[in-house]
Amino acid sequence: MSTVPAKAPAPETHQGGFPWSHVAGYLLSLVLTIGAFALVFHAKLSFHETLFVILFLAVLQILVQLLFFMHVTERHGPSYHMMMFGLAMFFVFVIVGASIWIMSFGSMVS
Amino acid sequence: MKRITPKGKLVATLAMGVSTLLLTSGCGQLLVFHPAGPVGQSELQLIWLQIALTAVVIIPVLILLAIIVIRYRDRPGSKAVYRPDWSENRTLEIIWWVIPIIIVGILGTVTAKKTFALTQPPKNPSNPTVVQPLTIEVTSMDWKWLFQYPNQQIATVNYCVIPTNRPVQFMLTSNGPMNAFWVPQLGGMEYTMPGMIMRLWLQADKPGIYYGHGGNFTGQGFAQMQFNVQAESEQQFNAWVASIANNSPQLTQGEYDKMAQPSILGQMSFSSFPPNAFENVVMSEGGKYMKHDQVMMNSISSK
Amino acid sequence: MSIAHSGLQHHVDEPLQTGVPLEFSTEDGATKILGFWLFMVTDVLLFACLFATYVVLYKHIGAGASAAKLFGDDVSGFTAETFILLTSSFTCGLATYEMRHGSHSRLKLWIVITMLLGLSFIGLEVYEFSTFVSHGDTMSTSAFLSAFFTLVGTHGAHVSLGIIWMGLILYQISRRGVNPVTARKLFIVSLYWHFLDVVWVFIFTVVYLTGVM
Amino acid sequence: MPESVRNFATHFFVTGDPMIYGADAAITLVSLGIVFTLTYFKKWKWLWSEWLTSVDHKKIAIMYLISAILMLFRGGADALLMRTQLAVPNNSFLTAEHYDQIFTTHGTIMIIFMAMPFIFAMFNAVVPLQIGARDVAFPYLNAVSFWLFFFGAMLFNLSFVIGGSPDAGWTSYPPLAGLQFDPGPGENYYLVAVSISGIGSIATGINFMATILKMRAPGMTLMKMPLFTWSVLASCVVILFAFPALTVALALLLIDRIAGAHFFTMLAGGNPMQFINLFWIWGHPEVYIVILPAFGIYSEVVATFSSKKIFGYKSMVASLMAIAVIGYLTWAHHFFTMGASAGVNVFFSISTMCVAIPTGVKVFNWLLTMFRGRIRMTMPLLWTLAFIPNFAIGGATGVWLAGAPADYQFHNSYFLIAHFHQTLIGGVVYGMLAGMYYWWPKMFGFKLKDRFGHWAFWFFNIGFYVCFTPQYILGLMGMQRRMYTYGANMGWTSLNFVSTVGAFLMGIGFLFIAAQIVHSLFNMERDVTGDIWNGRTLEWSLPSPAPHYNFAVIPTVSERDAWWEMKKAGNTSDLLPNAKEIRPIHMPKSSGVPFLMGVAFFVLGFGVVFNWWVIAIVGFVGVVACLIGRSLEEHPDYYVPVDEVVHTEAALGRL
Repeated sequence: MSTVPAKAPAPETHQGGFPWSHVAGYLLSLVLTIGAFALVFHAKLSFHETLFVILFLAVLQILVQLLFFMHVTERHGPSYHMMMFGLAMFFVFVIVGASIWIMSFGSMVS
Repeated sequence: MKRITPKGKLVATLAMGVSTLLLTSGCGQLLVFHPAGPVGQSELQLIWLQIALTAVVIIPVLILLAIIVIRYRDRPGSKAVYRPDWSENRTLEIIWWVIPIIIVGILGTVTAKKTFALTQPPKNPSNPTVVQPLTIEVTSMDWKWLFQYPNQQIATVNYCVIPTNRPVQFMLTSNGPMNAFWVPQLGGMEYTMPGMIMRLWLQADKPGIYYGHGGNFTGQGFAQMQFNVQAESEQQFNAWVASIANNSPQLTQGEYDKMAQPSILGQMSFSSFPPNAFENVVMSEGGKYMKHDQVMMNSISSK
Repeated sequence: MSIAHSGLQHHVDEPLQTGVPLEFSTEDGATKILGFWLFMVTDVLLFACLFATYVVLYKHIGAGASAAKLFGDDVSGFTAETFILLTSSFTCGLATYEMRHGSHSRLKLWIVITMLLGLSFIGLEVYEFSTFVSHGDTMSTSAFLSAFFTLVGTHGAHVSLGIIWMGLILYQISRRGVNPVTARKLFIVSLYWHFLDVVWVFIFTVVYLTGVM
Repeated sequence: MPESVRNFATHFFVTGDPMIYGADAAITLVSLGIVFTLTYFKKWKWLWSEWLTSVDHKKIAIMYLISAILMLFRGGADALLMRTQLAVPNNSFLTAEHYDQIFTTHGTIMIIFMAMPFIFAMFNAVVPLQIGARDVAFPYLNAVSFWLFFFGAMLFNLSFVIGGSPDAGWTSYPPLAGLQFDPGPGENYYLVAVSISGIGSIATGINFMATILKMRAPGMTLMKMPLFTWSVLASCVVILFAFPALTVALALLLIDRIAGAHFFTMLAGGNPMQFINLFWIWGHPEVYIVILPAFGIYSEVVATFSSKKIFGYKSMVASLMAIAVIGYLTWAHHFFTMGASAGVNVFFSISTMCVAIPTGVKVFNWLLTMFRGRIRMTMPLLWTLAFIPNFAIGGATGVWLAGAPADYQFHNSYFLIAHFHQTLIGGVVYGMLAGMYYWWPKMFGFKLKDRFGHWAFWFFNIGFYVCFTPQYILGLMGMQRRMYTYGANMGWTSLNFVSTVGAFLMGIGFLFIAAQIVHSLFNMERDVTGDIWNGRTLEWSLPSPAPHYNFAVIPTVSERDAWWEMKKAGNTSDLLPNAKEIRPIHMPKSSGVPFLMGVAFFVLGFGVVFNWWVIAIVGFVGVVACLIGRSLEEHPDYYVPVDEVVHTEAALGRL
């Protein structure tokens, strides 16, 4: 049994204090969200450009949640959960991407 | 029938089976290995290549298995070498990582070429003159096949006639559950799907009657979804078209709707079909949203 | 000894690991947290399939409203939902923070606030759905609406479950205090909550924003 | 009123077919028999406290195994009925309707309710013992998984006598499986039952992945894990990523059917092809989910009975993981003929062929493991040896099918049928049988006698080739799958008849396996060594069967093939517990909740099948109550006192 100690992000005994990283995460998520809204309602990019950028902002939001709220870097032994989550992201990309590709039925028969 | 017990049925079946075996002689033909046109021919070439390349691996495996099992079997006084800790050999491992990679590489390349080629009308080296392809619209229904000839304005059920040496463009759709259109001697299958037009290029090089059947299960009448593709010379084909156009009844909208209901029918011919019957099926409901490529839509609307 | 409640252990006398958050202090707690991450992986894939279906079908509007029409008329609803859920993710994070830093009364307060925010999110969503339905845009109107209601509804069902679950944990923390078991439970439900926030970010991006674009 | 009652009853109960009445009678008799026996021998309490409430992975394994064998029987009986119908042309043994139901239940049962529980039986029986753990990571969840599977299977089988079986094929493609063409409750049974057991499968995947990652004995690094455990890990990876797609596909079709949505209908913009896409996102990886553990079993068996280290361990591990990931990227090869672009077909053709590379490597490594070994011809090895030619041929035909243009000719024909039976029977069933023979002594404490085993092996194996070789040829002759009959003029008669004979030979083989189990049960010779095969891995260091806590003291591992190395070094006594080292052992308590939760899911599912919402809500409330009850449980575990451990170990002669 692996007993590598978990990385402790915060000292256990510390009382009170201010949750700086949580506040930072919250502010970041607000900024990213407002950014996406602003892009859609006020910017003059094309449909695909906008789509690309707001999807990118959404991916950043994942990182914000993972890093600031979900303590993804905390681990107890090897970080299997990060590997599996990474693989999951890859398969999400495959499922959505390939479904669009397949279901577009560009049969190209001439 | 209802009185017979399952056991009785079983005995009767077995008895019937044995007697039928004795009475019937010979085997069916390996249709896939006897293609009658360039498409089936091209697919068969790939199959032969696959057989050859996989045999390169399979046969040594089987021989090795036999030799190893016989030689290293544990029997008293066996003189065969015993090396319980021998478990690594880089050279050997590299060899059998690399051989399959090479085989897959070759097969993958050929597959890719053929897959793209099959989306084009068959090219016939023996008949290089450009021939106008024939278009046939095929609708699978519960449980029959409707063939419409948009340029000839005739329709048939459960059989169709095509001219030899001329590429035929089958445009496939379904008015009911999805099926698949398969004429093994002419070439591989393609699904017929509601709301979609699928296109399949086939061509017959010699006259004959070719067996066709639905390829995807559609319910209780599925086993009866057989049809024939009859290949004839150009003149005979034209004569046939003329005779159908002159002698056969019309297919009215009412009869079409009746036909779309589940039933099993024999072969039928019609001198007309309801205008836009095929297009209406394709574009009804879900079909509106599917991507139908422009060439195809033009060919439909240009009639 | 609190470890007595912590599920399957290899060694009874295994000491609580110090220098790590309470929820990680037993092997069992750490294993359950990993197990929950694995569950979230399957949930990610589940939502991926729903998203794939939505993307394939979202233009298939039949006789019903299009996405632009449906969401474009009133953007305040989903905008409010988005900010409420983002905020609840933050307050839920604060609950974990307080759990780790010792103020249990504030921990409970943040959980209650998170639940209230969750409830208001659900309330808005129910209102939104009922508005659509009252205009005749139901699940059986078109493939697009089927996909929309299923995708967003599945998320809503997750959030509702999360609220009930959080209530259960709150009850347990009130009764038993914070120990390795309740700490682990709170940590897991907070993971779940943040995860739902992530899913929502994609829903408002792919469904709502793309719809009104 | 009586008229309406009769009307209801004839629709509710399946009527009109003598075979169904026979089944009704048989089910009633068997149930009465079971109730009578349990009452007569006063075994109800034993059944409840020892089995139904057990969270012990070893008992769950046995329950999975029994279920799998029963379902193999049911699915096999379906197969024989089909083959009987097809033995001669224009046969009227079965009607089209009945035939359609039978091939649908055959496929569903074999994949979902036979192969899955069989691999889970092996997971449960072996993995914790092999990695030196006291149980799985989440024993309670493990019991929940089992009961979800079990009641899912019950619900599915119930369709045979109540309401009617599903009849749209195990792939259940809409629009055929939609309300428009299939209004009966049969299809709902399929959707609900498979979903319920699918939830159980996801939970098992999570459970074993956490077990393997977190609960290995000290010193057992990943690269020292036995290959079976590796294969389970690979299989769990695929379960985690694939099963959610099935859940979604089935749920959406169910929503179409019961809530009038339009995902896959032809109306209002629905797209049936998206179901096919989603279904195979699960469906193809599913094949790897069941075959990977079989690969693991072959690796264990080959090494043990060659008395030799597995050849190329690292390659074996790499190929397992490669298959798990590449296998996920191949699903579209199930619908090359659906009109996706040529680019899609080429991509999925090549990715499919790529799976053959790591698979081929594994075959060579198994051969080389036997090379320079001492091969003992035991039952597990016999099935393994029979697997190799089977899989070589099945793999080759798989490569043929992978080439899109060739697939246009093979697709949906009997060639395809022969191919996937060759891999699923020759790969999975042979593997599970090998595993069953191999670990039977560990699970039950006695060995299966060879007496009927060899008969079983030869009947099954010869029957296999007699049955399926003709089907390859029939496919090339143009015979389609799922045809309930064919004409005498097709020239398919003799081959079909031969195929039917082969199917019955396999049936006889199965009966011999049953006879072998019964015979061994009544002529039991207890295994007192615990290491009956001269094994290599940690499970063989324990008594057979292992005490409920598995290891009195958790072993420390320093080598691959830990037990073999210890035997070689002569320090096996290190693994025997020392009375002073024994501590109270922390174990989960038995619980009736998983069973009740299964019952609640069954009630919920039954209500949904018939759209009887009151019943469904009752079931749903039951499920929620079980979940809440578990969450509030304060002491789900207990300690086995030192005295009891010492006593048990002493009785086993290990102190």
